[in-house]
Amino acid sequence: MREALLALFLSSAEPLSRERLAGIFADDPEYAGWQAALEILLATGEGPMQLVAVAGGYRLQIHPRHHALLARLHVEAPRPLSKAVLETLAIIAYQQPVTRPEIEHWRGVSVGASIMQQLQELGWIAVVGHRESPGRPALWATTSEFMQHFALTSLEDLPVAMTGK
Amino acid sequence: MREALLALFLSSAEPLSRERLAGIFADDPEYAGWQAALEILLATGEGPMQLVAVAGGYRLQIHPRHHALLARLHVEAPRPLSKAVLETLAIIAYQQPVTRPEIEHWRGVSVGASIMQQLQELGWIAVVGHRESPGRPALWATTSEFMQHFALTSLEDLPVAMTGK
Amino acid sequence: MVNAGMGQAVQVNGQPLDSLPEGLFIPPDALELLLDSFSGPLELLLWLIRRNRMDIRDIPVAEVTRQYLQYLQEARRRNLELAAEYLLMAAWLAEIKARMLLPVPPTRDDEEMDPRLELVRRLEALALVQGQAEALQSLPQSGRDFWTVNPVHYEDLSPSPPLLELIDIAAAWLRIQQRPVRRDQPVHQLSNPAMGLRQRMVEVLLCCRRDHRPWSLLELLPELSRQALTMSLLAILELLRQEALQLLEDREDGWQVSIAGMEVPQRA
Repeated sequence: MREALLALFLSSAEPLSRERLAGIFADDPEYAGWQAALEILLATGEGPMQLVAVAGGYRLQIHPRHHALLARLHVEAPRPLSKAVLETLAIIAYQQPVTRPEIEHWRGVSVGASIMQQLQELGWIAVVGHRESPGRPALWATTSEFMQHFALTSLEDLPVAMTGK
Repeated sequence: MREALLALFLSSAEPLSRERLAGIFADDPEYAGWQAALEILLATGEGPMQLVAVAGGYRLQIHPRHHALLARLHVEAPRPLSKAVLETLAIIAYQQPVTRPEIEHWRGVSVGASIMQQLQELGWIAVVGHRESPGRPALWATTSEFMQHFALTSLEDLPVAMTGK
Repeated sequence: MVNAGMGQAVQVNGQPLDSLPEGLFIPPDALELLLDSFSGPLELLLWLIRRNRMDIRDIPVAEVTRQYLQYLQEARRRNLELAAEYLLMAAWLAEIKARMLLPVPPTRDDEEMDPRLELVRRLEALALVQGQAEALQSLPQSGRDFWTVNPVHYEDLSPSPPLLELIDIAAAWLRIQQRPVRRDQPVHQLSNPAMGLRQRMVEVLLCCRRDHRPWSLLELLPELSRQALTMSLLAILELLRQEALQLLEDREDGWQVSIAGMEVPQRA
């Protein structure tokens, strides 16, 4: 049972929610007890892996005790985000859903198309609708990939910003 | 040691070669014995995973014994065939052995390669011969998988489609 | 305006901007760097306010405007390109300054009439965004601070069969037959439309396909009922007519056929 559960998590590119798992195991008697196996996996992990709650589901991560070794494999760290990109992402993450004119108002400067494009290519933002105002501007929000990248369980986990400098 | 090796394979998007592993473990005494661990992993796998040799090194894959379960996660729910595919299948079923130009004649439109491919991927049609006419067109017929899927013992069991003439 | 005497004493590279001395002092190459690092006039203004340790809610507009304009003048003196937004901000600051000199009309809510209010709102919003950006930056990131399990490969899973019933195929065939058909291409119509004949035709083809050699007629005729024999014979004749089978030679021991489109080894 534990192996079957692991096989699902190992093969999945997306976090799997309890609802999704329930749909897969359905009422198949062969997989009764999957919930108990999930609890054990969450509590103890498996070998070098730990199961972590992220973006409304669970996904496998490598246990931090192996990080020094992994750094030798993944020598190319992701490029740091520019200040403009980071601020735009922050506005979308904390104020979502938000239109581009609103983002520009928050930052006090225009937001170049390349900034939005970069965030879209990362898969971190997407259009989720339109505001019913003149021009019907697109409403931007963060995606599940954004939460996965920053290991957030939900948007409520976004850290509180300190401003009173 | 086995865990460290697994951690590397689990976090890597590409296969890892022995040379690459040797570069990572270097002569670090902490990881002496990685080669023996690799042999064991190759021989016995780990939980639901097996380590297989592919171009460029080794990579993990899920043991086929879990495929039925993985299909529930990864394979799309059954959908109806498109009209074009259904018509093509009907012509092959009732007119076999039949060439593609003849199918096109019956349908009155050309039959895209993707239609034939879709039916072939289902395992429902196959080439059974050729006509000795210009271009030597392939003759298509339904397969025994098709018969099995619809529980037919012979083509005579196909429902009679009366034109009512 | 610019204290050129101290210019050599200050290193620009590697120095955080906040370490610049109090008051307006711009070392030779610093201004360009400075303007580059600001995303716009609002940010330059916020930086000036923080550097002067002013209260964002009670901005001494005259002093901030003076410093802000000095930066702009210095930039212009060095022929640096400034976005129009910087000049708009200058105009806004001048307007606020002018309105603050006017006597305040009597109202119930003084704060409502403070000409600085909108500017304060904008600055506070920017300060919040900067804080949020920093907070995001502090989060652990995948591939930098932690690693996820890359999806493990699995071999092709067979696709689930489409939702389809036999009757759908029959219905489709019926529809096709009822359509007006173009007659400009040959279609091999059987005189006898029975599916049994088609079944046998496919079987004969598959049989010939198994082994790349000429087949004698007898080999292809099952020793079954007369009806089956008739059907097989008809199937072979039909396949010959449709040129799906080739008649190789008419010998004493009977016909030999082979599947069309396939090279048959010559017999010595």
